[in-house]
Amino acid sequence: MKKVLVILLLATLGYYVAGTYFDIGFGQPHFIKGLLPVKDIYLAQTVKSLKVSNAVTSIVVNFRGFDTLGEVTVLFLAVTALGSILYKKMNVLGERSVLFSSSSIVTSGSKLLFPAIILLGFYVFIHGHLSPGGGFQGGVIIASGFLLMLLAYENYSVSHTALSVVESLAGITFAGVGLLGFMHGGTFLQNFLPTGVLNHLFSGGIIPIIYIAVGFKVGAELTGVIYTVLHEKGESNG
Amino acid sequence: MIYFILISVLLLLMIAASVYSIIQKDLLYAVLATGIISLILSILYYLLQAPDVALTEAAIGVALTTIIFVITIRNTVRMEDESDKKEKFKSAVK
Amino acid sequence: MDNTLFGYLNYAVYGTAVLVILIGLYGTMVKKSLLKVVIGLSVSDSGLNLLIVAIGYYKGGTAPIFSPGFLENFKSVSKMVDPVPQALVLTAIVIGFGVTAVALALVIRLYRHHGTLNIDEIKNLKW
Amino acid sequence: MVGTPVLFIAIPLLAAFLIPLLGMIWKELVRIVPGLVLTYLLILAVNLLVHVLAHGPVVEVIAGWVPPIGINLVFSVFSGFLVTLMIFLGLLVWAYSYRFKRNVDYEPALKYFLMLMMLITGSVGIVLTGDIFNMFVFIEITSISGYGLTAFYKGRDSAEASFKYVLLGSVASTFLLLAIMIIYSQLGTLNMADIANKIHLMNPTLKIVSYIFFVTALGIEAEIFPLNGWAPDAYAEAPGPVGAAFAGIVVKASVYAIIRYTFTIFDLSGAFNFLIIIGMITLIVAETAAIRQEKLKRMLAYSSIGQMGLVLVAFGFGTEEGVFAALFLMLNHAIIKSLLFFSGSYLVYNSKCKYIKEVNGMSKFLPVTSLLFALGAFAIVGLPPFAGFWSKLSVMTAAADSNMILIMVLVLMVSVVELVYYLRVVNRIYFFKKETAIEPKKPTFNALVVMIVLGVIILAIGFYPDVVTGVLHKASASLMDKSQYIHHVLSLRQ
Repeated sequence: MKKVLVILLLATLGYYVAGTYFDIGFGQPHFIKGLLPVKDIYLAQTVKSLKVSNAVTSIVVNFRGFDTLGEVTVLFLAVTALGSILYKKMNVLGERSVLFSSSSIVTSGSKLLFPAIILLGFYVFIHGHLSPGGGFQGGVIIASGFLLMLLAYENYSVSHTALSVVESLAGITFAGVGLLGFMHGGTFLQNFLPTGVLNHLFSGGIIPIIYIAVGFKVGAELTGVIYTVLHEKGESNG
Repeated sequence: MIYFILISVLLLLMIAASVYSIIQKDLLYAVLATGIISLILSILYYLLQAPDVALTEAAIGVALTTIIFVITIRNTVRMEDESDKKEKFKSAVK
Repeated sequence: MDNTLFGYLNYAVYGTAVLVILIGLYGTMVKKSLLKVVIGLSVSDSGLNLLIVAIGYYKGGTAPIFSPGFLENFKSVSKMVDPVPQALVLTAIVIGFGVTAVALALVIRLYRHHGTLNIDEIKNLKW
Repeated sequence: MVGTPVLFIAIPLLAAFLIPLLGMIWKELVRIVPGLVLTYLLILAVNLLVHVLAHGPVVEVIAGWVPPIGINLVFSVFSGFLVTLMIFLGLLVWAYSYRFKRNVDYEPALKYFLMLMMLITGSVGIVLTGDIFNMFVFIEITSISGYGLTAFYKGRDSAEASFKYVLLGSVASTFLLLAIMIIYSQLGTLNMADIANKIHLMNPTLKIVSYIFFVTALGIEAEIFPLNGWAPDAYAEAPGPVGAAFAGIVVKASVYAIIRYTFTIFDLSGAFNFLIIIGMITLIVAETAAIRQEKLKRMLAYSSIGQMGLVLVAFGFGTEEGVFAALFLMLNHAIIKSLLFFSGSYLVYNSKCKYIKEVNGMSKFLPVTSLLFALGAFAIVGLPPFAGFWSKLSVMTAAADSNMILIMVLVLMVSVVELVYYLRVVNRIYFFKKETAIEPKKPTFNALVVMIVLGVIILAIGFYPDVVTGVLHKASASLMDKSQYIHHVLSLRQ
């Protein structure tokens, strides 16, 4: 009975959502004629005044940088809430759950791969304004490097204090750069550095600085998430 | 043409994986199916000219989300109906 | 690629995305296991993200990246796909991960208290 | 310069990132810094409000890009009034929990105050922002802090309440993103003023679908029936001050969002009647549910949901008097419901299950708290001469002006129902005998001061409603003037 109701509800929902999006059309220009969509301004200004090659980066970090500040805050809060929900003290960890016992091939292989993954992560977020990728992607790659180590070595540990220091410093860098822009140019997150030459590593003004801070922050936060969950042993029912 | 077939096949696979992840009683396989959804999505994003999103989805969806699901399953139960609680998981991964 | 095939893709891409959202929501609303509920949420998130990225796509568009050779041919800016939905999806993916992590932590804690994930045995979650 | 709206977001975020570091230096800073930040923001908010009352709205652009390119924050009289109210309540919640959580360890205290501060910041962001996607981000900030705070206590019920909240919250964000993308795909912009300027070009079907999605998504946060399943559990299981923060801050922000979409962004004529209908249903269902509750906090939660329904009805009149009445209700509800949550959580502090019958004879043990609870109960029902009377009266006059006699009758009936269930509790406090001997928890000094401040405000508004009505009239005028909002945002030049 309940299933039928749910299916009916979802079918109605699906009818309207699908109908709406079929109207919008895939791959066709869908903006109402005569309007200037903001994406045209974004694409033009990305090259002209920001000197950034990757338009997604310029939107994420500059045009809509405020969203990104909110987004790293969401991750920061997720880590905080996670710790609060599992009520762990940071330095007194529970027993570590072991997903599988790894063979020596896995352990030595991970040891070899780990520096390469970390290096890739750094590369991705340092070149965020030039090529696909950026702070989020780089941070996630770094976190997956730590994940590999945590899975391969039963007693591999990350200092929780270090994680929270990195996280806080990166967050302060982001908000602080924003406030510097506020003091310098009158608006929050405004660019106050020379933008340089397009397609050079040192270009884009404050965009690479912010994206590097985001990279560190996301990397530390996601590592923290995995680390907290991994140290949660569910055996005891109490 | 090849682009068209590729997208169609990926979309079909995605639907199949999502149905599988909902009906599968073994939660571990269901979670792996969500990982496969993310993998397909990441290829689709690439085909839809969104390399940034593809990178993010590949790392977050395929690696991190899947692993925290697996850890949660390891800490709770593996089967949806919970008749035999942990035994199967241990025997399967070892 | 000819236009009829592309017109078909309109229905295929959006239809799949909406279907995946609905399948995920169905799992969330019907399934008895708390983990299945969270899996459903994660599946519907995937569908939603595909939907958003698909809106930004233009037929024959290129990725919104100005590689060095691209600049001479400035007219091709109009051939780029829309970067805005991509930027929004980046945000949505990361937020979705945060929410999933919180939900899973709650699942672990509920299991700690009840020793089961069955929604029928957890009194307040029945509906 | 009196300060700019962006500081309301930037300063708390900077403080939130700093607090874990400061805690390593001196643990007490974890408790003190949020209070300092909130005090500073309150001063800023009052200053800005005074400035805005004299000179018109302040529009702040971010990253140097004028709307519609960049994100902007709008501090009008309407949003400024709500922001000031929220920050004031947030400061009171902080002061109330400062000593209340003293026996809690360092780590939980750090997390509690961080999440509380971000709950307030997120809500302030929802009210200030002028961009629909940015609003989504702030809603997520608010919700994630809400999930964490709901599950703060270690019992099993809190985890269940929080899980419910997570589920509905995720569905809400799905709907919100769907609606945002419909708007973006048609108009190519995400800025509220720009959308409001161009919305008449949109296909009516798409407009209605996206409006429904927005209201569904925000209705989950604003506790509109039938989407309010999370609210009673979350209120009942979260720590007492957090219940007050939900009722006074988070819900206000979500209602603001619904109102902004209805009044400014969309130009749907049927939307106002829609608001009246959902508001009415919410009001009736919640008040009838409240009368059946056995737990004190659940009763307060349902009463809060009912009040939100009434607020929506008042907004739904669509007239300036209606908006004025709704704003007055929101102000009173925020203050009175906080007082009820604060004093109520001491009245049932000792019992495990927080049943209403536990308050029997508490007036002997906690005279001041009981008196304040009774004051709050009378005020929220709308008895003269307390604050609630004037807001109910203004709803009545607004309804009469719009020729909605049926609504007047219903509101009166609902007031009777409210009177019944609140008097039941007050009666138990004063005229029943305690069966078992107890050692009641005395309110801490901070909590007592906070409750007395709230009580004084209720009496002050009750006897001199003019102190607030001036601001409220200007705030409602600023909400009704849609073209002025659009003009102020879009007239900025690079």
